[in-house]
Amino acid sequence: MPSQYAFIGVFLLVALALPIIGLVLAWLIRPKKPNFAKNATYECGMETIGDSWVQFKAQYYLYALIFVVFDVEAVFIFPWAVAYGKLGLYALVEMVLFILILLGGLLYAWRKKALDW
Amino acid sequence: MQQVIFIVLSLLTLSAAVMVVASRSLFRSALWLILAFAGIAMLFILLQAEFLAFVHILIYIGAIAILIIFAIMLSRGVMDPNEPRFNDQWRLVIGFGALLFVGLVVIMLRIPWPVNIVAVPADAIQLLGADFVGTYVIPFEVASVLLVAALIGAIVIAREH
Amino acid sequence: MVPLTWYLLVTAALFCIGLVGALSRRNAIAVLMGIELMLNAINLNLVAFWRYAYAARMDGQVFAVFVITVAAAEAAVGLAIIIAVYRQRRTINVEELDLLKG
Amino acid sequence: MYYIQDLFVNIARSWTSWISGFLPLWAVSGVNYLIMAVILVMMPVLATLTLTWMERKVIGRIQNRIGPNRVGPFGIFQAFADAVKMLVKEDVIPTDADRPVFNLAPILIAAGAALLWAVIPFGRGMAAADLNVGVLYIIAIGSMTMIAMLMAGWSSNNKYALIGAFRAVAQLLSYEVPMVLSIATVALVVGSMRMGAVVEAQVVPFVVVLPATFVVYLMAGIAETGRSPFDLLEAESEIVAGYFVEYSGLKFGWFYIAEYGNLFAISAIVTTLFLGGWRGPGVSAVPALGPFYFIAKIVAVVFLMMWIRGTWPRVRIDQMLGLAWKVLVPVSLANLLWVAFVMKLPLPTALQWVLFVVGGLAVLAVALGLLGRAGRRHVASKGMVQT
Repeated sequence: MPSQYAFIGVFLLVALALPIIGLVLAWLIRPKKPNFAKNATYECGMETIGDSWVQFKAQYYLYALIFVVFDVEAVFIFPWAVAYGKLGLYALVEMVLFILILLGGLLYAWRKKALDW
Repeated sequence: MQQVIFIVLSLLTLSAAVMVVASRSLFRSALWLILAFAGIAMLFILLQAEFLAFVHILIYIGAIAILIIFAIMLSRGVMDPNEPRFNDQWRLVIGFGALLFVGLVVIMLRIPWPVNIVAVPADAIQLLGADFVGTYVIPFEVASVLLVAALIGAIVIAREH
Repeated sequence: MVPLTWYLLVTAALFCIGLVGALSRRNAIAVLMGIELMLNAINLNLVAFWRYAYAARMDGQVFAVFVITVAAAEAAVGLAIIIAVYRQRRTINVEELDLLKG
Repeated sequence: MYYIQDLFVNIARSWTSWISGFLPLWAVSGVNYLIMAVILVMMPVLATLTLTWMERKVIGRIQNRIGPNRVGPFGIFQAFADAVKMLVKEDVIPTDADRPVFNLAPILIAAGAALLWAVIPFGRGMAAADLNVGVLYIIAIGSMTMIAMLMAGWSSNNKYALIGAFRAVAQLLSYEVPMVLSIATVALVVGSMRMGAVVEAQVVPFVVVLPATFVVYLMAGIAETGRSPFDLLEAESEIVAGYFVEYSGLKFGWFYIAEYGNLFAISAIVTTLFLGGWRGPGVSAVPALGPFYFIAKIVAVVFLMMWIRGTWPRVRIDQMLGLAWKVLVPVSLANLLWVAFVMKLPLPTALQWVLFVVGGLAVLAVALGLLGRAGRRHVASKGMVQT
């Protein structure tokens, strides 16, 4: 196991290095002629009004929220799935209960229109 | 070799953590926080807890950090970046933190920790899964109830009326 | 292998940094980030003790997973409260949130 | 003859024994890791060079055009011409951008596309690092991509980029849940999260055994790569081009490479999880055939995705998010529980697998039926004429 992660470490460094090398290379050969209009924010060809901050819908947050809950659920499902073959019937019953409780949460979100855009 | 990797990773984690606290921009703080999470995940791998390392990345970077960034975006523009980011008692707090650290280190070095290094079982993930539905089945089901309670509570609180 | 005390040193430092962040920042989200750092320190501590003393059983990792679960629930509800407060009061500065003072 | 049969593994063996003649052990593995890393890190670039050409040709044929035909025979050097263009373009950074974050985002997104390849087995024993938690590794790398998108959107200081990043992440989040659940179903049947073990377990490809899981994963995979019909994040007519509007030159190039790299990687993952990876006729006698089968299957999956792109119109954002949460999540949960239930029945494995198929098809049929009913009701309530 440690040797596999040693490779992952090397790979991570190489994977970060390649784009950097590419960018440095491009930086060496490309033209550099900035001017004000070119560097302006790319919107509708007009002067940008205000900061780029816009009011976001809280809906985005609700999706992230439901996602967090299901992501944590997945963390419990994976080791259960790997061990399942060696476990008795109780493993099935307990996981069914676990998922049904969570489905209750999903149903609640559905009814409260938290899943609608 | 392991020592060198450990020192590099822990320095990375700790300096990222300092930047989380010190950074002026809240978004930058969140990015440093992600780096700190990544450093801790790599320390988990050094501790041979590979499942936990990826769970850590999955939950902390993939879910909690994104939640934090969404919340930062949703409440943007309220904090003037030129306003002080610390409250009035920050000097006191740093002193307290340093004191706590010294205290912890003193206690830590005094106690003879029972060290018993054995190999991690090869089927660690299977054992973990068996533990969830075996010994720890009550916390396992309670975790599900907790998650649903958090979901319902957060939807009620955050929903636009 | 790295001695156990090294890990304990790092977690103690991480915990204290998180504590300073949680107590000294004015923005509620930054306070929450400090708390997340503290939870991370605790988790690292748990796993370090698991590896150095009880590696034959998985209890340490089981507890770490539960800590992560609780942290996720805490972050979700905490940030929801922050968003709701922001909508009501247009601020998330913890010093200005003094509703209970009346 | 034996050497040819397992050519790639044997080349690696000969190479290792040759360099261990004059290098210490740690340097041998260091050099080998470096070589593997460099080969794998080129995968997204290679994918971009070949798949852009393939995509233009395929989409061109679907739309009754010829596609690129000027640069080289059949236009195969079109992608190289594009690459040169990317490299020499001027780099424009908007005035108020957060420069360090702005520059870091393309690097991270390109690295994420490459890192996926670490756990993918090209043949028997030909994964660079066949981790015990292989499938979790893939999901974890995906979260790195989301962070990079948010970084790009935020640092550009542009409304469209920010909205694009938010949309992209909302989409990825929503489709990650069914994706993770369908991967969990595969892990449940295999009893391991190792990619190598998943391939070994596929006596019958899982596309046949777990049809519902495959359909869910394919849809989630298309959504994760942000391709049509789920290409809302760069819907040109709505938000210009998504989170990377402000990028130009090679920085844009890295986003582009990451897009095609992810397409290729997702196809490779589909192949590994559902199409039997490197398995194929005669592969147990001649393992060197494995990588060829593997690549051929990947190209078939890529072609399927291009076909879908060429045929289907773009969905609306509410439809897309609704599909993930209201259809795919319940379908994959139901399927997961059915598989778990069948595995506890006292039946021989072959019969269990037949029951998986029956259950999967039933779940799909029920989902389609409910979806059709909801659609008809929607049409009726809007007073639209049904044709």
